[in-house]
Amino acid sequence: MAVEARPKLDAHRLRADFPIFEREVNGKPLAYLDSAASSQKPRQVLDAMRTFYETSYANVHRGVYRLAEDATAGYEGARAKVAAFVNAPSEREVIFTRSATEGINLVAYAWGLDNLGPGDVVVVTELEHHSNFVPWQYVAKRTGAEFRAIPFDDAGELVLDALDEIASAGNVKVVANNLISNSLGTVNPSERLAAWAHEQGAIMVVDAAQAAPHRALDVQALGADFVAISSHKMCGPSGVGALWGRRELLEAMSPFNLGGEMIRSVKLDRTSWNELPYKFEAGTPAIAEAVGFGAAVDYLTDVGLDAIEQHEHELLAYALEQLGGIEGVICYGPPPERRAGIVSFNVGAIHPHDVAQVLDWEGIAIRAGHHCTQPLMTRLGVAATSRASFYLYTLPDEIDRLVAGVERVKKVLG
Amino acid sequence: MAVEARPKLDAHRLRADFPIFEREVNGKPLAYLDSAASSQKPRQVLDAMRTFYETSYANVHRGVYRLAEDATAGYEGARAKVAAFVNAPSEREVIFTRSATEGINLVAYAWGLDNLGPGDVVVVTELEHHSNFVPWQYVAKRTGAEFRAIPFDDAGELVLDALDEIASAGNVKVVANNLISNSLGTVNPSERLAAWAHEQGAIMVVDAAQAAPHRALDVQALGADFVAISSHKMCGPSGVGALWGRRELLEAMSPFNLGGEMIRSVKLDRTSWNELPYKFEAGTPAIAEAVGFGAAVDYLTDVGLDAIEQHEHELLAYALEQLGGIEGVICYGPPPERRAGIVSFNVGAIHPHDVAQVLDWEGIAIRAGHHCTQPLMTRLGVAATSRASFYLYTLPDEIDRLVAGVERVKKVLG
Amino acid sequence: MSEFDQLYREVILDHYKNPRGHGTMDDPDAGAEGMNPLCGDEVSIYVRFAEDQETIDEVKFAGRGCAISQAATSMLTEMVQGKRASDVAVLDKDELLEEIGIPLTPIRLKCAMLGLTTLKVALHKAKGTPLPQGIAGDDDLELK
Amino acid sequence: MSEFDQLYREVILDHYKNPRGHGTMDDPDAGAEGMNPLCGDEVSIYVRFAEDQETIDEVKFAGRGCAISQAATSMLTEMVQGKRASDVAVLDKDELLEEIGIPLTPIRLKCAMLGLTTLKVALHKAKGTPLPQGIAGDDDLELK
Ligand SMILES: Cc1ncc(COP(=O)(O)O)c(C=O)c1O
Ligand SMILES: Cc1ncc(COP(=O)(O)O)c(C=O)c1O
Repeated sequence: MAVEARPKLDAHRLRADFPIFEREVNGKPLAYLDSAASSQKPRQVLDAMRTFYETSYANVHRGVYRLAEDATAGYEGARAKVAAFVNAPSEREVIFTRSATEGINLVAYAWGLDNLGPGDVVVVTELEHHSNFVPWQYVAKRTGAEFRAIPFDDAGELVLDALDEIASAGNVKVVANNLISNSLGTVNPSERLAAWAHEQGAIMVVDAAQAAPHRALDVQALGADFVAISSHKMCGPSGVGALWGRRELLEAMSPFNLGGEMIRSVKLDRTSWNELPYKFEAGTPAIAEAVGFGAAVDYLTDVGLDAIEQHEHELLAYALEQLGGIEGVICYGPPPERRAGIVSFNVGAIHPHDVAQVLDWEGIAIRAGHHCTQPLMTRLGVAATSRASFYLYTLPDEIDRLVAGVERVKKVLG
Repeated sequence: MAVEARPKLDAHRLRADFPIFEREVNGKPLAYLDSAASSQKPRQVLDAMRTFYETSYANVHRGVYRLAEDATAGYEGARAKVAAFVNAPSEREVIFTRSATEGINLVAYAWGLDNLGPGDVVVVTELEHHSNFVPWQYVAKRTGAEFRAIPFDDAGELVLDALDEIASAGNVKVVANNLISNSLGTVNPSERLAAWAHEQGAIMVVDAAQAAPHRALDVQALGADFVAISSHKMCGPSGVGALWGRRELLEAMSPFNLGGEMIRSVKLDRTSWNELPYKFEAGTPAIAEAVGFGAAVDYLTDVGLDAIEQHEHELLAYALEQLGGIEGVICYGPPPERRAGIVSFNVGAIHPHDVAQVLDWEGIAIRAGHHCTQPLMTRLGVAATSRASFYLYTLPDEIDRLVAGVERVKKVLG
Repeated sequence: MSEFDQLYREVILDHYKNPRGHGTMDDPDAGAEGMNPLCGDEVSIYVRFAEDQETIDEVKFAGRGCAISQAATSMLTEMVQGKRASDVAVLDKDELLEEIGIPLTPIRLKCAMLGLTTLKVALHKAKGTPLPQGIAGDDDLELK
Repeated sequence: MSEFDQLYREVILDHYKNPRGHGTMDDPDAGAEGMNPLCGDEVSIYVRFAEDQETIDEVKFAGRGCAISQAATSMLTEMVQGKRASDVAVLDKDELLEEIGIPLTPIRLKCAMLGLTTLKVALHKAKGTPLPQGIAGDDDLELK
């Protein structure tokens, strides 16, 4: 009996879906190695939005007329798709946001302001993106709670031994962690942290912005209380993201933004909130963007999340091997087995800006900077790194070009 | 010497820019009379976004590579367009938000939480949209400030005599008002309220969501401190809006959402904010949507705001005359001279849902409900109204169809 | 009759114009107020149980609404009379929809369901049973 | 030399590899720290005035940065030496750009301007004059 092989992803074929790759940069084909910052968009997603605007656009939820019904069906259909994509128990628990950042802020404000105070401890990690770090730092400051960060080791992996000491600092009320680090690619033990958080009586907030695009995500298996994701990193449009939250928590929470749509009744002296998820969607939402997000989720599901993960894993292993072989290049982060398709590196003492600049001459787009993870950079002892990141449209050939580009960087600036 | 006639707007010609009008509803041409809820989008805007996604998409601000420079130029170029559109003194004072609603929430949270307390008075009006009502009610409640509403008279116009009594209730700290009422079309004396607010030492927050699409807006002439607008109501995409604020206030305020982009430096124990406007734009913004917003502003400027205002004024006067002539129809709101292109009405005791439903059979899209203005409805003594609203693509013929439709409503349900 | 006029077919208009069970009730055994946040319509429901404190003896409703919501609530009052409270509290909405017998879009569905949802809230409150998911109840957060 | 290599032309690389004015200063008459929020680069600027407390006698800088920012700051230290503090505090950025002499995209412009902006903050702080618009200064809100 033959074992069925995991269906492989054909990146060459998928690239044809992405109009951006018809563009050249400096006379060279575009090698887009910055998908961790944002992904490119397939025609399928762009078409879905365009068609929606051209045939079904109206404001949602309140209109009785046909066009409004169509628009509402498009918007709510997208919610159902996103809910299924993350395996949410109910669509009502999926809130459309602008971004993963806004999803986390929603929790920090609406849950945090009412539930934190002196004696409480808010726990993040040293490898969080600023978006899952600063909101907690801020709300801790506003409420008088302690703010603590779980450290990571030289391989870029969290040191869970630190948990006991942190728990001794007070009542742990929130634990916030990104499932995958956008700087190092580390796949974090968020599931274990969720279990620990619950032992402490804390809520667990998972930033899955960097995970959702690249591997199957199951919010129930994760055991988290809130999970934030972002459309623009997963082949969808900018301007929309989603927050999943446990129903009991969402129902007990104050709202975040206030305004139209999120109310049930408004009087001069008394206002009550709408049911979930509308309670958290004040004002006109990102309607067409949600529809595009739904189309992106369809696209990723069609390609297959497991195939995407496998493809990126191969690229990552190859990139680590190739870049690691260049003299003077140092790569940060864990071994390929516990890592997503992201490589942060430095080329000797050459500043990442200069690395990225020279690579751009070759049509290679990588990111240079702190990647919105300054505490992580501080811990690494650098101001910035160069970062190459991969997606379903990335080709091994582009890694070869990256390697050749780094050699040129050394020639120009070494 | 001939006086030059105001250039008239050719709605028939402009309609050709809007693909949605190729659609039929129930076998009838679409008469879209719900632009106050959201406007339709011209090809020019849809094309601008599509081209951006296909040739210039990347995350903004931090990338050194060419594509990121292009994306940043597109995004910041849109900011410059919006700034010029509202006559902001500086682009740095223009913050991209999701919507007008979010812009107001930004002020309510970031300014309100730090600057309001017991003894202070927050003043709104009874004809505000929930989006400029509930955030203030909420922040007043959180901070212990008084919450007061300026009443309006039977013509739907604010009663400014009430100001003295309101001022006697404490220290007036915020005055919030929509420049144009989305329910009644009332053009409010926001300029006078701004002057009064400043006499009291209060800030003036103007919700211009319903004004910006329909007439020239000058935030400096208005004398306000904050002005919120929304792209989706002005031919632009959903998912993006803008808040203009005075530099000194914005600089002195706490941030709202926290995360990437809005920081200057993040350390475990100390975080500082980025310069304006980035301090208020946490996370990945609505990039392509901002570009589309910029294209919408170009489109409106090309058509001419004065021509739009004039066109809608003619439609309004005609609609009031025609609807007012139907037995049993009651129209709410001020006379045409002090009013934008919005008509709220009721047909005897027939529920607006039923009115809108029957009109939909005729391909006519109007809104039925409380229009996110429940306090206003309470004052009118109704739960809901039917509302027809006009835009640059509205034809007089559509008003004739509306009138014939209302006659049919009476036949079916009278 | 066009496919549209179906929506307002004779029986709907009859219930709309002559609603059964319209009115209020003093000292009801169960009661609740409901609101459709989309249009601001409000409905109050009053229930009287039979002596067994379980059989629904009478349902009355007051409030304003569109033809669909008024007719649906009117039909509902007839439909549940003599039924057991615990059955009605979990009544499948399709049963009411069948009675109404016209195709409804999701938004008009909210109109049609306002009475039923409010009745369920009233019964759950009276019996002390938890509200099923998707019913906001009337005990949301209040500002003051 | 390709159009790209221009960016790293000889004089830039020379200033980058052998920065003038690199180092720190004890008891400077003016000083400030600057940061480029886009990449986390930091620079510290130190200024010594001549006896008239107005003429810039010496400028030193420390910190990390890319070739463009290091070279630009190095050039700046030479450029402003002997100039009046009040003139440098309002120096048009184009003067420095001319000195640098290479085309810069908006993002690299931020790199090139980091030293100048920080120097201006130092001078304004020393003289007690308000920061011009568009300079965030180093006195933003702090959490703790
Ligand atoms: C007067 C007024 N204010 C605020 C809003 C809310 O704006 P947005 O749709 O951008 O949330 C609207 C429209 O919905 C409005 O008409
Ligand atoms: C791990 C992680 N968290 C949060 C964010 C922020 O998400 P968004 O871009 O949706 O604001 C990002 C990306 O920028 C990220 O990589």
